[in-house]
Amino acid sequence: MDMILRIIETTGFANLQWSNIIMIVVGCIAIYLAIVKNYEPLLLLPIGFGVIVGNIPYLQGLPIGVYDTVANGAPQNSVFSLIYWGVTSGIFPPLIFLGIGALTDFSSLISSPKSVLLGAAAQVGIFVTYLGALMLGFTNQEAASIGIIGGADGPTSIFLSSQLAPHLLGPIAIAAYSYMALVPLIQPPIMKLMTTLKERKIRMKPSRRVSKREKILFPIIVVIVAALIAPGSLPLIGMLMLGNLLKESGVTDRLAKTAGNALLDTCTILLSFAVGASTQAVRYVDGVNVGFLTPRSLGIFFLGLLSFGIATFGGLLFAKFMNLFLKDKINPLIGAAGVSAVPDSARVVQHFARKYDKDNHLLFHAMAPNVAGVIGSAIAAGVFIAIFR
Amino acid sequence: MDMILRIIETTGFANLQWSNIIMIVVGCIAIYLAIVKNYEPLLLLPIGFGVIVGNIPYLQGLPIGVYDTVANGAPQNSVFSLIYWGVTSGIFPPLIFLGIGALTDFSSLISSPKSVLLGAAAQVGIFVTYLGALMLGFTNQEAASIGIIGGADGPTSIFLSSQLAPHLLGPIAIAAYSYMALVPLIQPPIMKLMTTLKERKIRMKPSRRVSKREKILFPIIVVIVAALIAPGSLPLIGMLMLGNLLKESGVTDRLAKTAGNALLDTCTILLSFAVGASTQAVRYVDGVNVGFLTPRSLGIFFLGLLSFGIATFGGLLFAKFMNLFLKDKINPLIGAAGVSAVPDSARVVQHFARKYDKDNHLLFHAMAPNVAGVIGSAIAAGVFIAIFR
Amino acid sequence: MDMILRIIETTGFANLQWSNIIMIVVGCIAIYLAIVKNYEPLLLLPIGFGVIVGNIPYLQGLPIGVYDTVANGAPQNSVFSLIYWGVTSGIFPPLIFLGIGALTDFSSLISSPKSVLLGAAAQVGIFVTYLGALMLGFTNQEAASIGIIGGADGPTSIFLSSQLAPHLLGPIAIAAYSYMALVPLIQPPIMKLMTTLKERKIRMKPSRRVSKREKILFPIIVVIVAALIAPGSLPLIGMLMLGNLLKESGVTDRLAKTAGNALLDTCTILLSFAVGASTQAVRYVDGVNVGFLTPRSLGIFFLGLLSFGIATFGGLLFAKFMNLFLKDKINPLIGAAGVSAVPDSARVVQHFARKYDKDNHLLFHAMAPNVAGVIGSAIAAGVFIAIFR
Amino acid sequence: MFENIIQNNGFNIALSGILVVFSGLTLIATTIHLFNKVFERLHRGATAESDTVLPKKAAAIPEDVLAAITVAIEIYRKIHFETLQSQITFIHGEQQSAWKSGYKYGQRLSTLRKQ
Amino acid sequence: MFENIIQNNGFNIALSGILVVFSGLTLIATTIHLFNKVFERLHRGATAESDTVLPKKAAAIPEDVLAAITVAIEIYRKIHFETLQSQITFIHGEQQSAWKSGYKYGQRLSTLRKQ
Amino acid sequence: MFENIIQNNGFNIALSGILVVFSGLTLIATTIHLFNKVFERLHRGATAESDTVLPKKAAAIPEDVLAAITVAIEIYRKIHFETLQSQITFIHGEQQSAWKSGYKYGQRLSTLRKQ
Ligand code: NA
Ligand code: NA
Ligand code: NA
Repeated sequence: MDMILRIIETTGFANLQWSNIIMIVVGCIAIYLAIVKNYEPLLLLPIGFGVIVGNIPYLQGLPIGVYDTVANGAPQNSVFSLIYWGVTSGIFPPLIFLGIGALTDFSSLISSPKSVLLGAAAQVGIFVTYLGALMLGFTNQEAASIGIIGGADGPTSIFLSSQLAPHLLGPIAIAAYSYMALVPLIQPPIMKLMTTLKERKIRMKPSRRVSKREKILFPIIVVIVAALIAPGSLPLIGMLMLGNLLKESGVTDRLAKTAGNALLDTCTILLSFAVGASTQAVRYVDGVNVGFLTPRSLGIFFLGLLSFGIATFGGLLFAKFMNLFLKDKINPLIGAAGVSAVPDSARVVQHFARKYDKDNHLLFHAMAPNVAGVIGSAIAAGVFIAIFR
Repeated sequence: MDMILRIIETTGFANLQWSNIIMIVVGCIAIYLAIVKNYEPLLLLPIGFGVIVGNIPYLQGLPIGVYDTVANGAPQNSVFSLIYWGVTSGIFPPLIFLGIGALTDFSSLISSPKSVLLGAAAQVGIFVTYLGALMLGFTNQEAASIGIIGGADGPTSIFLSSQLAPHLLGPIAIAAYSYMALVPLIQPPIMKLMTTLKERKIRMKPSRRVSKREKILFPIIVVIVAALIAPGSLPLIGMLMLGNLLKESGVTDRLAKTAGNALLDTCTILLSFAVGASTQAVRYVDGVNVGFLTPRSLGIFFLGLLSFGIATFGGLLFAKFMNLFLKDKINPLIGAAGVSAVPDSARVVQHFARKYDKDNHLLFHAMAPNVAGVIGSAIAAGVFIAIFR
Repeated sequence: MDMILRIIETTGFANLQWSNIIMIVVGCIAIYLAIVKNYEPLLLLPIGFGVIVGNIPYLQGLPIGVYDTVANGAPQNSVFSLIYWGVTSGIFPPLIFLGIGALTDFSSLISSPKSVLLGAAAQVGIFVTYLGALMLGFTNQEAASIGIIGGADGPTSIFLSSQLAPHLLGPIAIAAYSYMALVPLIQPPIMKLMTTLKERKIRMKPSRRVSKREKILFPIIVVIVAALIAPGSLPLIGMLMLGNLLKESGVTDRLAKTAGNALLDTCTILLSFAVGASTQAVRYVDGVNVGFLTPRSLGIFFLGLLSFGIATFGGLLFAKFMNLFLKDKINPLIGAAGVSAVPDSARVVQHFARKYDKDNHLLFHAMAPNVAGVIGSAIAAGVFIAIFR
Repeated sequence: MFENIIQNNGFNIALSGILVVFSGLTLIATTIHLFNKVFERLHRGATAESDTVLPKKAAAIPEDVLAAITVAIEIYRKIHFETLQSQITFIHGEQQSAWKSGYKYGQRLSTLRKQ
Repeated sequence: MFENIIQNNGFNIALSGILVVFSGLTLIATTIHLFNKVFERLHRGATAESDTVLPKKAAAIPEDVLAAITVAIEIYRKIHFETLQSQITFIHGEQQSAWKSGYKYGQRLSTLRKQ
Repeated sequence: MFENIIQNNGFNIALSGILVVFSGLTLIATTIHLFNKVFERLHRGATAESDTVLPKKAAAIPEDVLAAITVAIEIYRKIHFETLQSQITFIHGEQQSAWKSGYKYGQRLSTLRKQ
């Protein structure tokens, strides 16, 4: 009888709290959005499942959760903590960038280099939010990690947090991926607000064809320039461009294939799951609750949304500004794609423009600021790393 | 001349012992069974090869074997010890479960939930053997790790041993995998003994079709319930169900594909090889022989076989017991599939039943207790972890 | 203004040195050779890119480069240092051998066992160069690691250096891979010098067919014999033969497929990139420049070329020597393939022979000493490990 | 003989272990059963419509054409996606795996049969 | 309200950060642009020849045969290589991805059109 | 000049190293050779039967039909399994790789030829 009581004590039922139940419901909602609404399912589904797993309570002392490491006093590093190490050490994001590089075609950017500026303008959101986070009392390191959410790039956000503010990694990662998934809901209202009907109907002429040589030179040029300007961006940009070179060289197809499939998928599953599992609702360290369900997380979510909005806003505004000087006007909508969130925000632009002129295909044009946005936010992350480390 | 002698001293010939030769022959037999008899070749082949590699003697001090780590006094962590770390840290088994989940169809279980009880009944073998091991003088932790062999699940056995009795990992893993490979030899006699001719001929009516929604809800329900009941099972059940959700969701096919192929295969090769290589015939720690060729291993093999037998017995008996209450009788043979050993024991049931009625196809029905057995032994492992850590 | 200056200080421009620019140009040349000349692109391309990344300067203190580990005083292990750990720990080379084994067909060797001696003769280059390196003042460990370059086997060279002379890993790896890529330039002149016109035209009769059983027994025999003779070769030979057994057994196709694709490619990308990134032009440790652009590296490159030349020379000479005793003369050109560099040097032989008799196909015959050379240099590495550890 | 067991509280542990395993799996079975019931009830209305629509559509396609389409789709799938190498294969009246073209085909046929 | 910003030198950092991002990306754009210009100039002579050779070769093959060949090559590619599952798909007048057979085919056609 | 060599016992080490490599590889060669001999002797009886059976079976199938079957099998294999991307390709009278359909086909033909 005594034994049965002891076993019941070890079950999760005995330790279940309301906050855990709330988080489990949140996890289920993420899975629902992934499957039914098809919002970034490759990320939201494992994250949602991770949230459920991470919020099942267990007796203190069992090495199960992502925070149960020998360093934290557990008798053994738990399996989930070993997976989570791939996140906190910062190694998963660059490997994911390697795979993304092996899948991305930068032709659009090469054929219209001026679109790069739109990718730069959207990063204004990062720095404005950094200021906002400082105002709310976050430290420099924390503020930078929160601001980067506006870069709309999950791996970049996670990488920066892992380097500057590992204790905020959970909410920042969740916020970044959530807003990326919600791009089709967040961006259109801002696009409507910022553009006139006439602007939305601007057609752009087809880009020139890009030669194989340019595609091969591109990753080499980008890595040298970006890393000289912001060496802190080297892990991300270096891997992104290595992957792209493997793809474009034409002589390393099998490496590009593995980088863009098995390696990318493995890192995606493990990173997303571990990030999800790191969102324990309540977690005490030295008597202080540093869990996920705290006002701090709410602040981060609010600032993240702000960051996203300002980034979209900045891209649109700068596109209109560029049109003052350009002979061949660009459609300002493609400025919204500067946030990155590849390729979702480019698709949103395409979809939005076709509502007003169904033969106006902006997808290819929007891809240029879109991929420039990836490079831009990696550089922004590099700047923060250089200053705050 | 002196140098030549010194080099000859370093060769394996100079250090070869009879016990090593015996183990090398054992390894060759495992490879033979894998290739010629096709007994679980994906596991037995790399294990057998590992046994050969692990029993080639070398001069003390060279960092080569799986036990040559800095912690054990070697000048450097050997390559094989790094691979073996994936076993002792417990990370390979959950990753293998992730892949198995991405390949397993739980339809049969969803369509006849009552079969779950057969998967539970077969786990009685685990606990009876735990008692038997205690009787033979093993400690609680050791007895639990030995008992789990009856769970007929390699990764679960390895995971539990790595958490509770790492020093017995080698023989327990070998015993678990050997008996899984020998399921077609071990189970039929017990099935013959326990069933009447009439029972063997019972036909079961086709199961109902399972909807996609049920398949998606299943992994979420299982992980929540199983983990609340036995939080220690979370690493195994969590990963198994994540893999299954990736498969069934329909929106993450590429992740399921990688989890079920590249990741599963990589972990399988490395785990099986390392487990094999950990079976050094003779190995002294503080003057005590803790090698594989000791009476202790014989005891483990004996208890493992017992555990397997009782598990099969328990499943069959409980099926007959259930028939006392059921209107639509089940074929008691499917109870034997409750041990897990997916899908071999289900195949054995199918094959055995067709000997008596060649149109009686039980495979689909036997899969239900079969996969329930996987969940059941993971829960049993979770219980042991909760009590004995 | 002050802030801008501080940021400019952190950029690479402020820290760029001539030596870095030279190395970046070297990296670009490697990429050029890989893409345009198709010299071992799977290795040279990621190495070249790594050289570029490794030579972009950054402010001291940022954890970016492969040498920035906590052990070296960095605040955090950099991502690149974590990847480089796979090289220095010696784990990537055996995993690469696992994949190579799963792709290699040893039929040619099995059907003409005497060719094995040519694979042995070519290893003379290793030991002669070892003596040469001693003469130039290198230590025993360093000399052995340099000599192994003549084994013409990247993973073996890296593995041996990681065990004996980790501080020379960069130049040794680069030299080994460079000369392997340059096999089509290095070997033909020596082949011309050492053979008569009549010898080059010798045709060899087709080899006998090899049974499946022999192919399955081969890896088991090789691992036992090689490891007994030189236990230090176990990590390399063991993995090579495990991969081959997975391929030839016919029952583990899916494991062989993963070992030879996803796993091999992943390790190849990460190893090549990390080796490239380890070639920082200038690097001070305790006030001493241990960078890549030092006379020491020149010495290693010179000795490596010597080693390669003697190895080719040795193989050719021994083939001529064997012809003194053989009834069915072998074409001495296949001796040059004994250096390994699979399958490039076998192809060079084929190509060279066809210049003199365009119907003389030596490729299959040259594969025998070629794969024997791999085993031979792994044994040589094993000998060095046994003596010098 | 039973000393070590008693000393280690073995019988209690074994019994409670069996209990937890049984109750865990029973709970899973019950939850699944309940969900099944709930969805069945929810769906009864929805399927009523489709019952009248789908069969006609399916009936309009001759069975041999259906078979040809199925084969074409299967080859297309095999070429364009890699198939998951399924470790578990079910031999069952109507295949259920979404990875086999038999899935959709079977469903339509079964609708026909049930008429 | 702005205390924490001023104390942390926030405005300076934000401004210089934006500056670095803009100058970095501008530098990349400029470098690419320059390279493009250089190669265009270098190639003007080289392409002059091919302009006279390639079209004839292409013109000699009827468009429907070309289409058939393209399909054959595409199926060959799909079977013999695994396709990279591209996350990014471009809908564009003439496809540019080297992973699609439209590439070579499109190039030839475009040469025809430009005549 | 040779000081460092002598001091480090270099000549001895080099010589014994060469010796070990040669003896190791020779031992491998010898073992393989012996195994070959043993199996040849064991198989002489077994192959005698199949020599009389297999050729007839093969002869019954016209060569062009054989070729067609081979191609069909090859395409089937390519579609249903991924091929191992072989780094090493042999150009040899009769291909030996089990991954090529030429294997079985070649074997049958060779039996024919040897008659
Ligand atoms: Na961005
Ligand atoms: Na079980
Ligand atoms: Na060699």
